[in-house]
Amino acid sequence: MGNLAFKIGLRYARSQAHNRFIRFISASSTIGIALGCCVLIWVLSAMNGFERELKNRLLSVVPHIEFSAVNATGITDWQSIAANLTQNKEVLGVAPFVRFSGLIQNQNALKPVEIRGIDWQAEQQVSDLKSYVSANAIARFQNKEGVILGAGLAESLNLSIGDNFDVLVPQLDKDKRLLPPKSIRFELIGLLKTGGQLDHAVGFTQLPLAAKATGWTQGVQGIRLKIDDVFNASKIANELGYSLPVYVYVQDWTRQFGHVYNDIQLVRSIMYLILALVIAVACFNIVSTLVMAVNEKQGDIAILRTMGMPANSVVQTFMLQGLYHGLLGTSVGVGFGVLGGFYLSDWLAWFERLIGFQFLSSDIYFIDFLPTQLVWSDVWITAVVAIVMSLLATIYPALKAATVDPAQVVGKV
Amino acid sequence: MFNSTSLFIAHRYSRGSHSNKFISFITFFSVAGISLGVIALITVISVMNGFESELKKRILGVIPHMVVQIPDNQMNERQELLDQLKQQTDVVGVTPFQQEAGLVQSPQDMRAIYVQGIDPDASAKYSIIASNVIRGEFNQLKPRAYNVVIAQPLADQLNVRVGDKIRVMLAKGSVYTPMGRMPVQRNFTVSATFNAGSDVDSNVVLINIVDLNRMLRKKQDELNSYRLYLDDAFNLNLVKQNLTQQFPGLKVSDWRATKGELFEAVKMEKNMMWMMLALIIAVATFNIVSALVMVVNDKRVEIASLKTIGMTNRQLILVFVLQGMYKGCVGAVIGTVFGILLTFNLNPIMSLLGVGVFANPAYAMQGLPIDLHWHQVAYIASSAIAMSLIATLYPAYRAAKTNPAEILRYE
Amino acid sequence: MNNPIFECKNLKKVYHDGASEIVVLNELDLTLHAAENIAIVGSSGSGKSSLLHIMGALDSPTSGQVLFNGQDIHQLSEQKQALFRNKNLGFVYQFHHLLGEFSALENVAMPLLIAKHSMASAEKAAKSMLDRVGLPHRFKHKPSELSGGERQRVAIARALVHQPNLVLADEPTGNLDAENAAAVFDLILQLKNELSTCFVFVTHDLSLANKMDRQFKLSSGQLSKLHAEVIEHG
Amino acid sequence: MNNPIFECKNLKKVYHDGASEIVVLNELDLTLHAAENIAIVGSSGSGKSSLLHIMGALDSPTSGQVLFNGQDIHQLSEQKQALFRNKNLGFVYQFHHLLGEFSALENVAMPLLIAKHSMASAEKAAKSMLDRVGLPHRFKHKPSELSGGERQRVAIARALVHQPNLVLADEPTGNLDAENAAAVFDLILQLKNELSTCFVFVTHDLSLANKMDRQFKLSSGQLSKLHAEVIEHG
Amino acid sequence: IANSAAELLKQKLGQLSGFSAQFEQEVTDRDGQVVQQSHGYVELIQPDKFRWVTAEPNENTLQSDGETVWFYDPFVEQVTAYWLKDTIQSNPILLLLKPNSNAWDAYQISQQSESVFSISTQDEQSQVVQVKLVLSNKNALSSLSILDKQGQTSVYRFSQFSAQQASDFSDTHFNFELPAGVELDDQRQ
Repeated sequence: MGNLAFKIGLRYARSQAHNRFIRFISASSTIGIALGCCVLIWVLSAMNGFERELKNRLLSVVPHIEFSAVNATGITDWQSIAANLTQNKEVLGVAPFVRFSGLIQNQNALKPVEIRGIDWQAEQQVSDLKSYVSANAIARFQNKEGVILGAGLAESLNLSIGDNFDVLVPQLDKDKRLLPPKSIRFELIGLLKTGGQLDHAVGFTQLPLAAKATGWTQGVQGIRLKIDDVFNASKIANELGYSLPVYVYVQDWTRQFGHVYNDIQLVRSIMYLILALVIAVACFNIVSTLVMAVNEKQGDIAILRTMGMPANSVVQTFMLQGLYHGLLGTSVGVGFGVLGGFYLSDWLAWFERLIGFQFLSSDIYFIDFLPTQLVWSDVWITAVVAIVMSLLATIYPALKAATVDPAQVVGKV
Repeated sequence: MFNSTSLFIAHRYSRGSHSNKFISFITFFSVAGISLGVIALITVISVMNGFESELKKRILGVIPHMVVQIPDNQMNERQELLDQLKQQTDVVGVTPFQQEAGLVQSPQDMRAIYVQGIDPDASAKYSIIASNVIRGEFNQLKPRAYNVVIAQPLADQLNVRVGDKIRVMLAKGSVYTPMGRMPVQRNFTVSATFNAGSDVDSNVVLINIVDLNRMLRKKQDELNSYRLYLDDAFNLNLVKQNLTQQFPGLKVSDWRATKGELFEAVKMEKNMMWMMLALIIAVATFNIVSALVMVVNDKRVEIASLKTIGMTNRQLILVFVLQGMYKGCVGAVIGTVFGILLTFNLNPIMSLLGVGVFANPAYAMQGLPIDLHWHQVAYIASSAIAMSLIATLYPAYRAAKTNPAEILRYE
Repeated sequence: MNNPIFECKNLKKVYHDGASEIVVLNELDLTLHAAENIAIVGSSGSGKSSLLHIMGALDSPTSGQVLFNGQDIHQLSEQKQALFRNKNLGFVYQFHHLLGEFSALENVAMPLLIAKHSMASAEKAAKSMLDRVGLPHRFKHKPSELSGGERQRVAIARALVHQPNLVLADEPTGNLDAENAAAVFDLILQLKNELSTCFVFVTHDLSLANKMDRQFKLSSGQLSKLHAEVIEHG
Repeated sequence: MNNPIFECKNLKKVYHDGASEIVVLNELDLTLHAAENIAIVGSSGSGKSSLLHIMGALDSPTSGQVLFNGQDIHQLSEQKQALFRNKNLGFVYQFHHLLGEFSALENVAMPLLIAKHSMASAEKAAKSMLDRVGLPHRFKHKPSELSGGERQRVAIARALVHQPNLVLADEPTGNLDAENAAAVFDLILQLKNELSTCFVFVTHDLSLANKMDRQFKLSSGQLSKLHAEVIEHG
Repeated sequence: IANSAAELLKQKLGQLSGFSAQFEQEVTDRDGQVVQQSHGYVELIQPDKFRWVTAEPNENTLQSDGETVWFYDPFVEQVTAYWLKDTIQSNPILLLLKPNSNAWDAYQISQQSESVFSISTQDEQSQVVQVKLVLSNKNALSSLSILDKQGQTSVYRFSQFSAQQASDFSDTHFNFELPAGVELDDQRQ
C-alpha cells in the first residue's frame, strides 16, 4: 500500500491543477523552510569559520600556554623541560621566550607594545608566525638584530622598514624606588599582518636582544607551549604547570581572548534558536496548505474510500504530499546553504568592494573578513530538524483527511 | 467609504466560533507566530539597546563626548562664549578639560595612558568617574596638590594603593637641556581609585587641569580647552553642526575619532538581529494569508448570498481585511504586551532558569542591561500590523472575486 | 402597468465543460410587467438557475440583454449592479443561505444595513417582516436553532424586507418536507398578492407552478408556454 | 442461488438537522440474490443515497443489520470494511468522481492497485475493461479531456474492473444529456447481463427503473413494491 | 698617532679651567621648525661643577655639585636628582668638564675649520648623537650645538664669556638647596 500512497501523494503535490491559491501558500511554506535552512547553514558555517580563524590565525600567533619563571634566574635548562613536556601527546611544541612590554615613542605619539624575544628555529614548532610576515623580513630577522612590529602599530607611528625607534622600558627596582624608564633603540626589520587586533599590539625580536633589554641574562623568562586541543587550554595548562621542576606562573590564551570564543558560542546558539523558530513558523504553512488540499480533494478521498482504500493509507498519502513541500524547501535551502558555506566569504568580499564599506573592522574584531567553514554535521542536523518539523506539520491535516466522511461528500453532489 | 456594516460583519466573523475547527487552529498559529516574532524582537532589541547604552554610558563617560579648543584670538571673550555653549540644545554641561598622551610608571610597571586635566568641582556632577570612586576622595584633586585619580585595575597592575606615588610623564612638551631632551614628568600621589566598568578605564588618569597646564608650561589660568557633556552622545552631529556654524573659529573634536568604529560595529550587529527576527514575523504573516483564505473558502456560500443582497466588492474586501487585521492586531498586541513584560523582568526570569549570564563580569552582578525604547516598540507593533494588513489584501481580493452564480448553482 | 419593468432579449449562455460545450440558454426572451408573477418549470440542469442568476446580474450572459426599466443591467459597473440588486431584487433559494453567525433578525435586516440604513430602522423593518412571515418570537435565534421551514421563512423575509420590484425564487420549497413546503408556498402566494412585487418562481413541481399567473417551460435553452399538463403524483 | 448474498434487516437511519429530527430509513428490509438486479425509485432527499451508503459500509445505520454472505458488515473493523468494499463492491455516482490528476487507465486500475495488484496486471485488466465500455483509445487521457458520457463510462469501468459481487449505482445517468444517458444505460444493462454481478440501481426516472428485474419505491423511509406507474413524459 | 683634532681640542679646553657666560638657546626639529627659544646664564668649573640656569619663559636650572646633578623645573615644582657619573659618561658635555678623561676615546673628534670642532659618538644607546663646538680666537666658547637621536638640534650661543677659576666661586656656590614645597624625584640608583 505504501507505494500507492506515495504515487498519489506525489501526483497531488506536483500537480499544478491545484487552485492557484494553494500553490501560493505551499510556495510560501517551501520558501519559508528554504530560507530558514539556508540562512541557518550560512550562520553556522560563518561561526565555524570564526572558530577556525580563532584557532588557525589568532592562536597560531598568540601563545596557547605560557609558563613564566617566578624567580629572577628564569628557566635555565629549558631544552630538557621541553623534551619531557613533548612526551605528553597533548603538547605539539615548546619554545622559549623573553617578553617585555614598553612604550614606543615617535614624535608625540606614544604607543604601548608587547615585544617577545624568540628563537626563530624553536618558534617554528609553536607558532605560525612565518605565514604572517614577509619572506625578506624573515631573512633579515635571522641575521640582523631588530624588531618585527605589528603592521597597525608601525603605521600609527609612521615607521617604515629600516627606521629606528625607541622603546621606553620600565626598570624593575628591588627596593621599590621609581627608576626612570630605560629607552632602548631598535631597528624595524619587518611587519606582522594578521588582519586583527594583534597588528596593533605585538612585536617580535631576537631572544638575546630581548634578554639584554630586560635583564633575563642567564635563563629564559619562560616557555611557550603549542597544544592540540586549544579550546580547553586552561585545564591542560594547570595540569602541566604543576609537573614542572621549576616554580612558574601559569597562563593561557583564554585570559586575554577567551571572550572571543564565548561570543562565538553565544551567537551560534541565539541564531540556532531564531532560525529554528523561522522554520517552525514556516511549517505552519505546510499545515494550512495540506488542509486546503484535503478540503479540495474531499471528492477524491471519498471515492478512494469507496474503492476500499483503508484510512491509514489516506493518512500516508497526505503526509507524503505535505512532506513533499517540506523536502523541497529543505533541499533548496540546504543546497543554497552549502553553496554559501563554500563561497559566502567571497560574495561578502565582493559586496564590500561594491559598497565600499568594511563590515568587520580589524581593531574591533579579531579578523577583518568573514570566514566560512562548512561542517557537514551542521548541514545534516539542519536538514533533519527541518524535515522532522515538516513531517510533524503533516500529521494533523493528514489525520483530518482520514476522517472525511465519504457519505457526506459523495452523496451530496 | 468606511462602512459600519463591514465592520459589523467582520467583527462577528473573527469573534464567532468558526464552523471549521481547523481554521481556528491555523488562526491560532498565525497569531502565535506574529506575537512570537514581536516578543523576540522587543526583548532582543531591548537587550542590545541595553548593551549599547551601557557601552555608551561607561566608555563615553570616560572618553569625552566633545572637546572644544578656544582659539587664542577669542580668548578674551571666553566667558560669554562658554555661556553660549552652555545654552546649546542637548549640551548638559561644559567643564574645563585638556587631554594629553603620556605614561604612568610605578616601581612595578609602566603603562601608556591619557592624562585628563579636569576641574574636579565643575565636573563632579557629570563625570561617571566621580560617581564610581571606590577608594579615596575625588575632590582631593586640588590645584598644585599634584594628586591623581586612576582606575582600580590600573592601580592593581602598577601595584599601588591610594597614598602611593607614581610618575606621570607626557609624550610632548619636553625641555631641551645641555644633557639632551628631558621629557616633562612629575611625581603624583594616588588620591583615589575608580571603576566605571568600561574597558577604557585603565586608559585614563585624572589630574587637576592647573597641574596639567603647569606640565605643559602654560599659564595657569590659560584654560582654552573645554569638554562638552551631551545628554545623548549619539546626537553628536546635530550639536557639532550648529557649533561650527555659530562659532566658526572653534576647533572641535569628538569621540568618534577613537571609538567610532566600536559603536559602528554594535549598530551593525543590531541591524543583523533586526533582520533575523523580522524574518519570523514575515513568515508568520504568511499564516494569516492561509488562515484568511480558508475563512474565505469556508464562507464562500455566505459571500455569495451577501453578494446577492447587493453587497459591493469594496465592502466585501473591507470585511475580510478587517477580519485579517483583527488577527494581526491581536498577534501584535499580545506580542507587544508579553514582549514588554518579558523585557522588564528578563533578569529575574533568567536567574530563575539559572541561565548563565555573559562572561563579562561587569554584567554578572546586576544582570543583562535592558533599555526599552518606546518608539522602537511602537515601530515593531505597527510594522507587524502593517505586514498583517498586506497579508489580508490577497485573500480579501479573492473573496470579492467569488462568482456567486457558480457557488449557488451547486447547492 | 403598460411598459414592462423587466425584459430579457435573446439571452444566450454557453458553458465549457472539458471538451464539450453545453448551451444552457439559447436566444431566450422574457418580458415581465409590474406585480406580474410567473413560474418556470424545467428538469434539474436545464439552466433554470443560470437564467435566474443572469436576471439577477450575478452571472453575465454570453450574449443578449437584460433590461430593467429600459436599462441593460449587464452594462452597469459592478458597483452599480450591486446597488441594483440591493434596491430592486430579492433572491430565495432552495437552500436558505442565511448567515450562520447572525440572528434571524440580523439576517433579515442585512439588505437594509448594506443600503446604509441605521441599525434601528433596519431592525424595525426586519421585526415587522418576521412577524409577517409568522416568526414573531424567533428573531433572536441563530439559523442553526431554527427548523428547515423557519429558516426558509427567514430567507423569504430577507428577500422582501426592502420591498424589491422583483423576487427570483429558485425551488424555495425544494428542501422542505411536504407539509412545511405547502405552508411556505401559501405564505409566498399571500405575500405575492399583498405586495406589488413581481415574482419569478422556478420549480420542477408542476402543482406549485400552476398557482402562478403564467407558467413557462425551460428546455434546451428556450422558454415556451406550459400547457395544462397532467399533475405528477405527489 | 438459494441463500441471499446481501440482506438488509430492519435498517433505521435518523439525521439531526438543527432542532428537527429527520427519519430517513425506517425499519427497512431488502434481500438480494446473486446476479439479481433491482431498481429503487424515490424523490430527491427521500434517503436513496443514505441507503446506498449504508449498504456500502460508507455510513453506519442508527440500528439494523446489513449482512453480506450472512456476515454483518457494520460489525467489521474499519480495516475489514475497506477490504470488503475493495473486494466485493463497486460504486457508480451521478457525478463521475474520477481522480483529476490521473489518466482514465490509472483511474480504472485504482481498485486493483489498492488491492495490491502489480501495476502491470492492474493496467492490463483496466485496459480490457476500458475496451469493454467502448473507450479503446482514450486510456491516456485525463478526465478533464473527456466528455461527460466518456467520464461516466470510465466510472462504470472502474466500478466493475475487480468483478465485484454488488454494484451500487446512484443515478449514474442523472448528469448526462438524454442521448448520452440512454447509451450509458444500455451499456450498464449489457454488463449486468454478462457479469454475474448484482446491481442496485437508484433513480427518480421510472422509464429506466422498469428495465431492471425488480423495482422498489422508497418513500418515508420504507421500501415497497413499485406498481406499473404511468411513465412520466420524458 | 693620536687624533690630532682631539689632541688640539683637549689642549684648548685644558687651558680653560672654567667659565661663566650668558647664552641664547634655540631648538629646531628635524624639519627646521623652531621648537623652543630661551636664554640664561652658565657657570662651569672643571672637572665636575656647573650651573646652567634658563630664564622665562622656560625657566629651569641644571646644576651639578660635583656628585649629583639637580634638575629643578619650577613649573612642576619638582627637582630631579641623578648621579653625575651616570648622566655624563654617555654625554659629550663631559668633554667640557673633563677634557683629559679617558672617556674621550669613545668619541670621534674632527676639526671642520679653524675654530669648529665636531664630536660624534657611535654608542647606539646614547641620546646625543653629535656635539659641535665653536671656539673663538681666544679659546672662548662662542657656540655649542647638540644634535639628538630624534633629529632635534639645540644651539647655545654664548656671550659675555669670561674664564673663571674654582677660587672665583665660594665652596658652596654650586650646592643645591631644595626650594620649599618642591617635590624631590630622587633617581640616583
